[in-house]
Amino acid sequence: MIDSGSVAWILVASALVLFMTPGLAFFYGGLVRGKNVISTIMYSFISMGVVSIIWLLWGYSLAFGTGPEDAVGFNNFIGNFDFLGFRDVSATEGDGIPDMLFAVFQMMFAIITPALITGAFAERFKFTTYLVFLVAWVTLVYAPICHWVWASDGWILGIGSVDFAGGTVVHINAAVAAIAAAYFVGRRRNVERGVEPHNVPFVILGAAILWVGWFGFNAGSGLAADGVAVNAFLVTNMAAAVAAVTWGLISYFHTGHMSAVGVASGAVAGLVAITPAAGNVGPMGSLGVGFGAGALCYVAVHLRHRLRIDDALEVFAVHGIGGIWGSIAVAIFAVGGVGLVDGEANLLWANFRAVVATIGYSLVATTVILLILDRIPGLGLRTGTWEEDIGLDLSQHGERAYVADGAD
Amino acid sequence: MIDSGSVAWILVASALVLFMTPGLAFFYGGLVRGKNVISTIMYSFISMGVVSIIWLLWGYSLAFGTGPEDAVGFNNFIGNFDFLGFRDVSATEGDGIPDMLFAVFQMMFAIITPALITGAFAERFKFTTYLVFLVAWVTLVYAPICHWVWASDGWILGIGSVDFAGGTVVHINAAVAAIAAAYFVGRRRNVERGVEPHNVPFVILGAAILWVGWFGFNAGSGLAADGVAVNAFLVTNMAAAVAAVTWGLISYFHTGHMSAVGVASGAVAGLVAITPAAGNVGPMGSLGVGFGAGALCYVAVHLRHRLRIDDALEVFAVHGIGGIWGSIAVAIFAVGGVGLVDGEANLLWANFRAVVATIGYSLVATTVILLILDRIPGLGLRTGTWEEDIGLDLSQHGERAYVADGAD
Amino acid sequence: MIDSGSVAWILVASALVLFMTPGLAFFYGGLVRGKNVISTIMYSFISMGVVSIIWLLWGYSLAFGTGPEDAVGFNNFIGNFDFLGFRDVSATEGDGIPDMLFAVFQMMFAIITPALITGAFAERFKFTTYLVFLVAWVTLVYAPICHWVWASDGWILGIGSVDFAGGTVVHINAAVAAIAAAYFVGRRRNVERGVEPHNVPFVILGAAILWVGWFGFNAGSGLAADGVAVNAFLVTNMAAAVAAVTWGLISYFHTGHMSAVGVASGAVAGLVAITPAAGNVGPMGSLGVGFGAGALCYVAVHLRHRLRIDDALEVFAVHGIGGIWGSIAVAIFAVGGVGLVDGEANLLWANFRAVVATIGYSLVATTVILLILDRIPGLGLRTGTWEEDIGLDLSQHGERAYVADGAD
Amino acid sequence: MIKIEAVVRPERVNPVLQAMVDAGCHGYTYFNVTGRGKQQGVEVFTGRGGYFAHRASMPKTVIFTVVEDSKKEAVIEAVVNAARSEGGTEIGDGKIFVSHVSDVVRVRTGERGEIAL
Amino acid sequence: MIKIEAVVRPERVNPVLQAMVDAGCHGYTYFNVTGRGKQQGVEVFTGRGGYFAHRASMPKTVIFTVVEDSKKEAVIEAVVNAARSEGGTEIGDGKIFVSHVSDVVRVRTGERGEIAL
Amino acid sequence: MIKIEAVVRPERVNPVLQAMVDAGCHGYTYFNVTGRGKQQGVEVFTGRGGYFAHRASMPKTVIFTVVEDSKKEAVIEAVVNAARSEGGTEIGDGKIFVSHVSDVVRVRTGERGEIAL
Ligand SMILES: Nc1ncnc2c1ncn2[C@@H]1O[C@H](COP(=O)(O)OP(=O)(O)O)[C@@H](O)[C@H]1O
Ligand SMILES: Nc1ncnc2c1ncn2[C@@H]1O[C@H](COP(=O)(O)OP(=O)(O)O)[C@@H](O)[C@H]1O
Ligand SMILES: Nc1ncnc2c1ncn2[C@@H]1O[C@H](COP(=O)(O)OP(=O)(O)O)[C@@H](O)[C@H]1O
Repeated sequence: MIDSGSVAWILVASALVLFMTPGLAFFYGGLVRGKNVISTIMYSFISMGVVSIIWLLWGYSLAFGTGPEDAVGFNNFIGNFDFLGFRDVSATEGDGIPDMLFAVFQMMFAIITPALITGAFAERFKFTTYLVFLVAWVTLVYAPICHWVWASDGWILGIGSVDFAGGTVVHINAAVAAIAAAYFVGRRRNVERGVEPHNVPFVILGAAILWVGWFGFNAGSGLAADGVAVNAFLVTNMAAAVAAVTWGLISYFHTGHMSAVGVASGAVAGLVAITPAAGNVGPMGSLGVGFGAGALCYVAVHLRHRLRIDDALEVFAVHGIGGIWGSIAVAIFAVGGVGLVDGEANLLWANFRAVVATIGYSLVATTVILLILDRIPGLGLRTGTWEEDIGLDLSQHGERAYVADGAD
Repeated sequence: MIDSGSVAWILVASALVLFMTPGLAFFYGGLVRGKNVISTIMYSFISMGVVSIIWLLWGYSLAFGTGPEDAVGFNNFIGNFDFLGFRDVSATEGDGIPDMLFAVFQMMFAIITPALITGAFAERFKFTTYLVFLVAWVTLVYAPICHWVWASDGWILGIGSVDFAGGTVVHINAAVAAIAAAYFVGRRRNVERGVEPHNVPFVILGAAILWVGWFGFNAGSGLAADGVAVNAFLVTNMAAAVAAVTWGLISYFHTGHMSAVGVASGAVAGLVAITPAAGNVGPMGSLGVGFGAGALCYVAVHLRHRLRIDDALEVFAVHGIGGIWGSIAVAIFAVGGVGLVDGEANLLWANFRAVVATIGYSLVATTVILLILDRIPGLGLRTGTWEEDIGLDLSQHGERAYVADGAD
Repeated sequence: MIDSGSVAWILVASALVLFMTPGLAFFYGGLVRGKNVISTIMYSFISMGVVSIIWLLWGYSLAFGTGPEDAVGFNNFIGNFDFLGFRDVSATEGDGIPDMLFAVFQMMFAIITPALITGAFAERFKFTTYLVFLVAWVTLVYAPICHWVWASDGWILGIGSVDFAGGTVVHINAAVAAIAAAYFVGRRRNVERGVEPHNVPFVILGAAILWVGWFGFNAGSGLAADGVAVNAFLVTNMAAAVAAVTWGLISYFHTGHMSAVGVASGAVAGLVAITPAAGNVGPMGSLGVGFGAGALCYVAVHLRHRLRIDDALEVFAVHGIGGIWGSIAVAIFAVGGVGLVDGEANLLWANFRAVVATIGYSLVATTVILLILDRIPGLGLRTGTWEEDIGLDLSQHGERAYVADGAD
Repeated sequence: MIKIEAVVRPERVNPVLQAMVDAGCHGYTYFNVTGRGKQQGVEVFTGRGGYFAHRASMPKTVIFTVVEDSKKEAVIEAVVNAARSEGGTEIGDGKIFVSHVSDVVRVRTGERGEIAL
Repeated sequence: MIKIEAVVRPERVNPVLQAMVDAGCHGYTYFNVTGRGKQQGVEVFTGRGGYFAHRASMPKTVIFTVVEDSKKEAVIEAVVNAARSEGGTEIGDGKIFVSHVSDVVRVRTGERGEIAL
Repeated sequence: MIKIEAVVRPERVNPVLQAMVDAGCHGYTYFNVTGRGKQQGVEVFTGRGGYFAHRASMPKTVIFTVVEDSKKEAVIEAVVNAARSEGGTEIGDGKIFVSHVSDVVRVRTGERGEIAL
């Protein structure tokens, strides 16, 4: 039975999650140098185009097509072709909301996940190659992991792991792919003195859109306008708030200043961490989730600087560490007698396996994709030296972000 | 009977559609030169003020006031005065949603339509004259066409034409008015070398807000939180996605670069084209609608450069061609056995007549309004040479968009 | 009984109200000089972190914890500790919406109110001191006044005053605190020639987000997706529209130009004024509310320039005068036979007392807080001369808002 | 060699650059500035759209080019003609400053003097 | 004629411009730059709010005015007085460079030399 | 004293500044400009993503430093080496202009001449 209130809420939640992708575009775009802002924004924006199409045509079916149980358990790993082109996905029938609305809501998750990766290789990844990467990655990495965790016959769901809104599927997955991509594309040129964000207001604008959009992401993931949504909404807000303040205060005591970019990063870290947990922790638990996220991700950003890997916008430190912490944290703080606080460790073990599986598969599959793309003539991962120096906006997109009067 | 889920959704949809107008302001504002960005933004923003008032006082009544059938069929062409000042428009009674909520939702359409026109005459149209134009155009052009197409006794509705969310009323109508206005106000000074957008991130921000807002525009037009809304939401997203990618790829193969502004324009073209069709095409049909929009509007932008008419931001090429294509496309791809794909041509013929009528009336009526305004002492369409050279921000609004420190 | 449609709407309304705070950040951020934009944005953004935590832990309980009536009527002035940490605040039970959703919705109001204050002391208030101020002010000023006006046993509610969505609690309260803070922190340096907004598009972006967010603020305050929400939505839009046009036209006739910042300020003034009235006036009444707001606040801004108090972004002139006018206007235009237009003066007298009480308490309590903070070693209200001259972005946050390429 | 520095209206930049190239300049550099000559200035709003204040300075663009001494008059004439706004009676059209440059180096090749122009 | 080029703190621009006009300058041009003298610089965050890095260069504003030789000392004195920050002991107050200008042209009229200033 | 004005690629600014300091410059000032030398320029989109137009001018950065005459060659050499892009065959690497400065004043102290550098 369809409930119009739930339909209303999930329609809005879908719009909010879609809006997160341009939000991310501005968050990332503000962090890079001015000559690469269009490029960085486009990595995210074009995902709204490309991944929508993939998802409609085959992505949703691969992720959520569940056939009759087969002998070898193949269905535990990947969906079937029943829903190609949203065939037989009803716009009017479903459980609380129409099936098509679920498919649309999930589309928005598939859009933002690869966009998250782009922060790692920003300012140097070739745009045409990225378009191919998008298609390959969503098909070969995102859809399978999504199936494992969220499809009714997915094996990770089967072991009792809890990932309410995408700690493994979205964040850990993207973060692992990010670190791999940053490694294979190599370090940026001319960043020895560090890169100051070229437009901090854009970073804050992006963070604000992400924060608001995340209400759709998490509070929509219960697929109904009910108490679960209300609780998820609250804990999402609290984790963001606590992590933002935590990062800010650590930064203040560490450096003497509370950076706006840091506070925004803290908020995002908190939002990442609460994602797998939003349906299962209460208000006080969310404070713990947020505090851990703010502190751990701050430390992770600092440790990452010791690596040779130029994860330009710290995707792994924020989404990877934040996602892993969230997956553990839900097993600690979960209400209903399944959390470590109640002496139960099964969930922790299940989530641990889920995290390891996600990291392992994403790392291997993404690496294979990248190595192949690097070798395809005419593609290749990296723009040329001149292209990078002059900026990807001009060299990849034929545009300058900001043009002053008189100076055309 | 009022359904609270539908009320919730249409409240949100109304907010989303209103948000499209500042979205458009940023989309257009980023495309002009930095000395005209406030002016361009204000053309849209002030519409939120002026048209809200007109719509409340008399616009809604002219558009949707339906009296008893009169002898000469006058009611087929224009509404009556029953709803002046929203008199007798109930906040609590209605069919699914209260009548007042319908009136509010429609108000947001009336606000954005004239704002769309402004892209054509940006960077030179006199602001005070524009205020008068707004009042005249909404009253004399928008309200009648709106009545024809959407009022229960409108003649275009009567001939069986389908315009789900405003292909004729909003887009074709605005685009025709745009080309007329661009013609009468004349070409801009100092644009021989082409105008590079002064702030591409603003263009993308605007496009993102438009994309999200369009979910309210289209998925709200069924006035309920139901399967029609879900389908409209999906096809809206798909058309935008396909058209964005189509425009981007054509541009890439044509020029060697995939411009961000182009991709954003493609998305908008797709959104325009799906507008009349969102309630009547399925997921696969929406791919066709989007593909046609991306390709046709790209070509149209290029052909427009051959004209002497300086439609500065290509309103006609995107909203005119996109709207016409959408009105045809719905007749091609419509589900339920009424589309050309099912061998039915009646809808095509009805929509063809609707398009021609809209173009004809809008062209004539807008031209008359412009010619009169041009002759009224103290008004006139165009700012002076010095005003245009120094920029409309300073000369019309007494403001500079960006002020650097030390430099006041 | 929970209604899913209302839950859907109030979830969205909560998200919209939260989004107003970054909207305000951009509105204020655009108005200051470029060297203080991060600082100004952060005053608002950090409130999303700090006040969320306070509200969860004790703020909500102080504001809405209602115990059994005590002998001395203490409960009329402040809540009890029943809801500390949202203990016993149900996510599933409530009247139309779950209690927890009400608590979340109210959280968003508590976040934006202190952020409104910051416009008065922008460009010079010390950030660390501000963090302490946030905690103290929300606890000692906001929570009590919120209790008086909105808790079921609050004394202002008891005298029959009407404040639908926060004219006294939010706007007058913040405005009075603002003028006190501006007075005690002292005038800015180097502003003799007036300060031109450094980024007018940001101001408009902020105003647009505020306008849209205000639909959640006002139309959500009825806590249901019903006719009250629909009416509140409409009158909110109309007051903003009329006030924007009114301010614009007065400015045009007064100075010869219609400033974009002025129009945006007018819209905000209208939104402020309709806030206490949105549930009680009809469409035509809202025109009166908006007109008064536009005219009175315009005059107030001009008179404020004669004061020695450097209320940098005119918080008192807009939110104070607008809020007072709104509280009076609801008593004039209220429908249902309780307004002055129907010859009833009781509401006017009740609202007058509410306004006076709010002004008095806010002024005294804020002053005490400020004087104490100014004397605490290591805190103090004002940044040093060098910090202020170089800009608060660099000196308080270690960041520059805009960094050009080549120039790191 | 001499440096010719022209302060012109932003909207005249393109014609001036074109005229410079036509007059034989080897290169040019330009940037946006704010300035005041005999020009009146404008009124702008300050604060929250409330107050109107006078600003004598106006946005301008500085274009400089370094040329051989022999081209001085030709370049000056080209700039003057191209920079003048229609009608030519309005103040604010700009000013040209000429000064001496003692040496030029082309970075790419290390060439010095007029050959490096 | 001489060109007086002052690099000053952005927040001192208005007083310096006023002082220049009072000292008899006919016009001025200014633009924002970044620079470093003896000044210490600042610490800024880089990346995602994580790392703190030193930047020796600070935002400054260059103001230049071309005047008759006779006004040189008066203008320099005016600038020095107006550009100094309170207390006058802090480094970073700026520097003034003086150089020779061989010719000036007023675009509007084509006038040359001191009369064109 | 002389003024050394280098127009360089924006991405070479940091190495050039470092090289200048190493070569004994007392300070420097830089700002972003647009310019054209022998360089080809780029194609950019105009309008609504439709048309491709040629722009000969490219973003550059001007760095200027005033030094004692004796340091002229050292500074030029330092700039040339640091400003050259990898390979050194590409046009657009920039240009250096040298001119005479007659006086320098330190605002803070009022010192004049070389001591004020
Ligand atoms: N003496 C001067 N020194 C420096 N810049 C000047 C001087 N005179 C004019 N300028 C610059 O030239 C610009 C144009 O001056 P303008 O008002 O056209 O002078 P006029 O009207 O006397 O020709 C000014 O905005 C300023 O930037
Ligand atoms: N030798 C120089 N060459 C070019 N610019 C200089 C030089 N010395 C100083 N400047 C400019 O002047 C500004 C102010 O210098 P400052 O630090 O105040 O010098 P000091 O403290 O020695 O007076 C610097 O930021 C720089 O832009
Ligand atoms: N004669 C000149 N006058 C002024 N600026 C010049 C001149 N020649 C070159 N420039 C500046 O130097 C920059 C780099 O020039 P570039 O193209 O590298 O010259 P080349 O290739 O001949 O060395 C140009 O973009 C321009 O800003």
